[in-house]
Amino acid sequence: MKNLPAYIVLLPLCSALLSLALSKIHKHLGRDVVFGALVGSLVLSVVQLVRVIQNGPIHYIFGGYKIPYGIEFSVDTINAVIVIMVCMLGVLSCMFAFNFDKNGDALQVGGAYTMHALLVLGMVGMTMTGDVFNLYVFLEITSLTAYCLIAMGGSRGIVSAFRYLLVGTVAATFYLLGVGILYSVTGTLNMSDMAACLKQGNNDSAMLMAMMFLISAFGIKMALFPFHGWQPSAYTHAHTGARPLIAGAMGKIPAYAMFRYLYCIYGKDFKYFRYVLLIIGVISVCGMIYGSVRAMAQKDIRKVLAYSSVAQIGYISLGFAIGSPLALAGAFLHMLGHAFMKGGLFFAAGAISWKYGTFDLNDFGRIYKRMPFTAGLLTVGALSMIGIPPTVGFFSKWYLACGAAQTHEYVYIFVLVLSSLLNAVYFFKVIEKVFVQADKNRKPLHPEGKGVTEAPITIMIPVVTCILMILLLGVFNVKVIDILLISLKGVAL
Amino acid sequence: MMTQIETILAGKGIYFLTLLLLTLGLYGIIVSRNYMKKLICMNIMQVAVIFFFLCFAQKNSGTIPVAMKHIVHAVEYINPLPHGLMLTAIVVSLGTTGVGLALLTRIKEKYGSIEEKDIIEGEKQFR
Amino acid sequence: MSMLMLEAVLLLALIAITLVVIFNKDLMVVVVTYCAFSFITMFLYIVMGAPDVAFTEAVIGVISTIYFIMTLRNIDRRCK
Amino acid sequence: MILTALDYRPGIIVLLPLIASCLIYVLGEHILPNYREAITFAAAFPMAALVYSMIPAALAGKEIGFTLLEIVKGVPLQFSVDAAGMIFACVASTLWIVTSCYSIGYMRGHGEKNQTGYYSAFAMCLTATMGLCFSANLLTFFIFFEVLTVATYPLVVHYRDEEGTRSGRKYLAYTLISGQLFFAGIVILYSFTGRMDFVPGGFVNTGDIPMPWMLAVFILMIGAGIVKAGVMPLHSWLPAAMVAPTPVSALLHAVAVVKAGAFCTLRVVLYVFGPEAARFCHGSEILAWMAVATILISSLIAIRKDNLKARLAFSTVGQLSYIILGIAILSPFAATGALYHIVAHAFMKITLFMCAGAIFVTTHRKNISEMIGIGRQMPVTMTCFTLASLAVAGFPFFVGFTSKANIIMGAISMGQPFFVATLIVSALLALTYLMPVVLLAFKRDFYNSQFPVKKEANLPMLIPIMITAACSLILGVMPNFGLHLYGLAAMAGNAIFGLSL
Amino acid sequence: MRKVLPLILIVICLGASFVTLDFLPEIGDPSSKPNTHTTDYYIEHATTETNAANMVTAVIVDYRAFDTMYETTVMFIAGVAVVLILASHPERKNRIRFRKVRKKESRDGKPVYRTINKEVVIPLIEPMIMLYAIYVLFHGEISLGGGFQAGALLGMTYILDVMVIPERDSLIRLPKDKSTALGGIGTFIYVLTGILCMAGGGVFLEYEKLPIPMHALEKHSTGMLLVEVGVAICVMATIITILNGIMERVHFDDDTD
Repeated sequence: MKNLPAYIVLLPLCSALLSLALSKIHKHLGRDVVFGALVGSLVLSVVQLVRVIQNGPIHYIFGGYKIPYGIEFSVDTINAVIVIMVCMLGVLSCMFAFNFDKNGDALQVGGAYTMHALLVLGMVGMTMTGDVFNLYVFLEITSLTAYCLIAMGGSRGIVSAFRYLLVGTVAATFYLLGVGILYSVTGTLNMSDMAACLKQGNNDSAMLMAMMFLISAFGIKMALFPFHGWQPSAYTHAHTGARPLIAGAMGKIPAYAMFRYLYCIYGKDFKYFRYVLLIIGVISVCGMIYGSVRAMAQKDIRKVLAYSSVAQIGYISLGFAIGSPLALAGAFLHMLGHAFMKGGLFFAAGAISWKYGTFDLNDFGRIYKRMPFTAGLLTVGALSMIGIPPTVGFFSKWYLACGAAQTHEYVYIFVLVLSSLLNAVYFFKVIEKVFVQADKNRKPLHPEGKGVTEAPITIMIPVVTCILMILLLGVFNVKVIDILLISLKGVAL
Repeated sequence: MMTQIETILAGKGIYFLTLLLLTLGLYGIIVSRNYMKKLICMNIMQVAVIFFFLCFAQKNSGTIPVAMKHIVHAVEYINPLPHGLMLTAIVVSLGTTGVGLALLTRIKEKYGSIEEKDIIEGEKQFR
Repeated sequence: MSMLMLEAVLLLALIAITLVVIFNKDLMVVVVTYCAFSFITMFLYIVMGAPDVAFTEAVIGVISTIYFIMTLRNIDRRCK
Repeated sequence: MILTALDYRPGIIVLLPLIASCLIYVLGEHILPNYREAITFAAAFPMAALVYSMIPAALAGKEIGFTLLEIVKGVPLQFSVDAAGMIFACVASTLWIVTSCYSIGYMRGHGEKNQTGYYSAFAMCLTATMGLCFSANLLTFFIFFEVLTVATYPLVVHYRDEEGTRSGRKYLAYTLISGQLFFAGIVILYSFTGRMDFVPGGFVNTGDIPMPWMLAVFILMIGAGIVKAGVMPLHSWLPAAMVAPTPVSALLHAVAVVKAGAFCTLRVVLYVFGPEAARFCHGSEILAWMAVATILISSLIAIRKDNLKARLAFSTVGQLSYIILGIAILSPFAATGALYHIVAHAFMKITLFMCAGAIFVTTHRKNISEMIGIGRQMPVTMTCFTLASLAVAGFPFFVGFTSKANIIMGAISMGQPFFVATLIVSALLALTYLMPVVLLAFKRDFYNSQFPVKKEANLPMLIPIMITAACSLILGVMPNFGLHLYGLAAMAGNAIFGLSL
Repeated sequence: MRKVLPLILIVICLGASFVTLDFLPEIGDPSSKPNTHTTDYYIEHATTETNAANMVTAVIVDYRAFDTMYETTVMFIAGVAVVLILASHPERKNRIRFRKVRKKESRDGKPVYRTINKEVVIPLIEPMIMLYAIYVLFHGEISLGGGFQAGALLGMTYILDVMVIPERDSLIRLPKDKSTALGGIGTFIYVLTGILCMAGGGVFLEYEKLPIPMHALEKHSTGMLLVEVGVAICVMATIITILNGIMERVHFDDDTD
């Protein structure tokens, strides 16, 4: 079991590599292998979390060299949890995608699942890696697969994908530049070694400059407010089967990487740390307001959710900007929670579109009569977005607010309140559409009977699981926070 | 005169020129309205970063990092690590370019043009 | 002329090419100039003592130029 | 709160309606449509029995309850039973049975749609209300408070029409904003004091929070309560929510929502801040004057309303401010009165609303001017209406009298003659807006023209009306009848101010 | 406006960075941090630990082999992505017309492609390129080059072939479904090497634990060679895939003139 972290990335990789070859044998063989591998990864990641909690952080060095020379996977409780989140969303959205690959040849089907597995792999790798350049490679894997999955979404998708490609490459370049600056003053690529080297020397200006590049790089990748331009259209027009994964998990991983840089590599000894945090705080506050305001004006549920992601990412980076242990824990709780909320909402929207082929909010009128379960689950997801207890959205907000109160930054509390009120405006608009407003003439895509007709089971399982996770994370949030705090204790302010 | 220039170059000059190249690439991405050009400017930007890495890997009077029997000291070889990293970066840039070009081909087929203005115009037709 | 001067001159040449790329209206010219760009880049890598990278760039330069030209056959050469 | 005995009953009480709600939603529309009422009753009766079974313990002053889990770091999700919560729980659980019974008659009689959602949301509201009653700390309280906010929304938009949508939005705007501010207040309070649990007499010391912050936190936390209780500048969602079906109005205005607001104010002022801190930061004065203004203004508005339900709604606004005033006076008597007024107002107002609903179902008339002589057709209903009206006006030997007398005594003991005058004037005003209804109903001239036949509403509606009307009479004569509600109120009032019985 | 505003911003940024550029190490300084901290280890131990004279190769396929594995995966992704993007919504009219074999003759009866003599290119240059590619592949550890360059050169052969004589089948004949699968298999060889190391009881990509009866240094060489073969196959397949993908859509106007 000493190779546990390696297996987690190798399983999806191998399945992805062989998926195309296997698809030549049977159209769905590659897909099944990918699904199995993702499930395997999920199981292994849970095992990994248990081991990390029991035995402390795992440092796995590829090639068996000493620590600054080889590439290291360093797994602590935080990224073990995030890996579980990513794998889980990966499995669910893979299952969800089963319904959207009906008309494609073996190459397309196999290729799409290849991309799917590799996207999961990229995110998992980005989370676990302890090497700054390795992070870049995983970042590129994530980006390239995302370009492809977005481009598969149709006519608008290709343009969105191209724009994302340009912006994403700029981000990757900036990241590389930041890494270059850090490497030029430390001479190492290993994160822990780099942290040690940075503490010794007097490199504050270099670090500041690198940090600016890193913030813009990760900001672009996670769609933080001034860098979010690519995001709404990309989330909106991505391939339906992959949209929950892209929207749910993809923005969170760069956020985690940013946390890594801010707190694990730079640390509070950095001279300009306060200023950097202030900058992040200001942009996240702007993002929280801006995203919500833009989301209110949208008529397409995908756009609503995409803009709300801009706001919700702001919550996460706000937690980083506050920096007290509770706020950081809250940010991570929100990261987990939001992944499931957004995933669940996109799954639910996907269920509706599977039946009626529409994402327009005006076509959602009283859809609860036909799909009461989907509607109910959608409502729970939306309530969690607003932050109504006992869903996870409330508790992450609670920790963020508590953290802000601990450091006496009361402005942040009121921004949180304001943002969740703005969230309420457009999510209750959605709920109102689903439950209250009159029917529009929808036409079902598939033949259906009278009365309640839900989407097929492979769509419903992801929806139900995500919403269940929201509630479970909400009710048992203290367990999660305790697990997170094990690793946060050392690094937080 | 020459030595002065060289000191400036060694200290800041080359870095500055590299950064200039990088920012010109960025400027090109922002300013060009043709997606093909944006793609090429993106490539230029990536090249600039590769220069940046190779800049500080140089050593005065160092030789290329292939071990030879009569040279034994580490000082005499140029730093191989950035080279390795940049190989990866180049490969990635090729991959990105390929995907970008494929997207461009599709965009041209769908929208009939790769000018930003036409594409924004065309986007309104599709939902 | 020392190595650093050579690097500076080559970099300046690259910057000039970049300006051509940005401001030229003919995409074919842009692509061919970009080919020249990667050629000079290759030299620069050799000057910087990175023959491996130079080798790769030489190969990649050709391949990506071919890709660009192939794509160009599908789209308009002129750009506004 | 230190618990003296472990007891899972509060948890079961909260769980019962929750399960009922889920069951109704899942089975409701298509699988077992006619089992909605059965499920409701199956939950309501055991729940009421469980609540009643805890009265002896509460009377004995035992603090029973249990901690479910740690809901956020450092704060448990804790349920406990104390006198104040017990009162509210008794009222709510009793009236759930009554209202459910009435709902059957109303919904059947009126041929309503969307009954699944209605019963489901109704049960959910009860879950939240019971949670509010038994919460042992602020966070638990807040969680159920927000659940209540959301669970009421489907009831407000029940008819799914334009007007319902609009009032639904209004309702959400008011309650969500105030709820979020409540949240901010809780966070800031917690960061200053590090405590959350309800203590009779409050845990905030005057030096805990610097002064301007203290008032700010007080106002933030009070906001949620007074919005739900409909105190005057923030009341306008309440009349708007009148579009809902009558049992909902009864629930909103008599049982769950508005009372939850009043109860929230009570908890915040007397169990979190405590009399001293509240007086110290001048929050209680602001609250008291707002309540006074509301009592007078709402009564004046009520006189002008022709729609019976609207008139009752404004009456509610005024009556609830009695409770707020009783809390804000900060004396043991007033607190007892305020708590007992929760009971009193619940029984009186639910009777009135149910009468209005019965009239509507039977005759399809909403306006008072159309009801002249209706006493002929529906003598029982109108008799009950008369009884309840008298109770609202505070006639002796009615339930309203006991509570108001206590509040007045509190005001006198604190040397606040203006409050006394207000209460007396408002009693007269209540007579002014309710008596015309009664008088017109029994007006002889129109006996034969408009309502020739004697035709009461159906039995499931009539029986609850009679029960609640009887209750408001009996509890007026014997305040401690049955459930010892007055005793509980007095206990709570004394505990808050540190007096022994 | 659109052109000037970014320019101003960029000039400001450049100015600011010019002022603050002091923190970067001086170029060519052998004692600067990046040239000493970890590098010395690589330079001094590359030959003895990994049996590779070319330190760059030692770094990329031994010390940082994990990176290179994903670099190869990136290539594979690019290939699959191109195929998926260009084939995801097939439209008849935009589908390629595979070039018909037609005699290319201009009006006066002379062939069009006179500048490139295919009799020279096909039998002479292409085998040489391929031979060179194989040389580069197998000598990656002692001299310049490696799997990637070899793969690219092999891909170049195909490109050359296609470019020179479009109507003729290439030496390497790979339709896109096969080439993408081949790319996957190439990367899988890489992964398999690592897995073999794990099977031998080591960590992932620890060549010393390869389960083959050899000397430790030889194991390193073998491992690196396997890995490079995988890289070469993947890169070749990907380059061919991308080219095919783009070429499929091309209308050769001058074919039909």
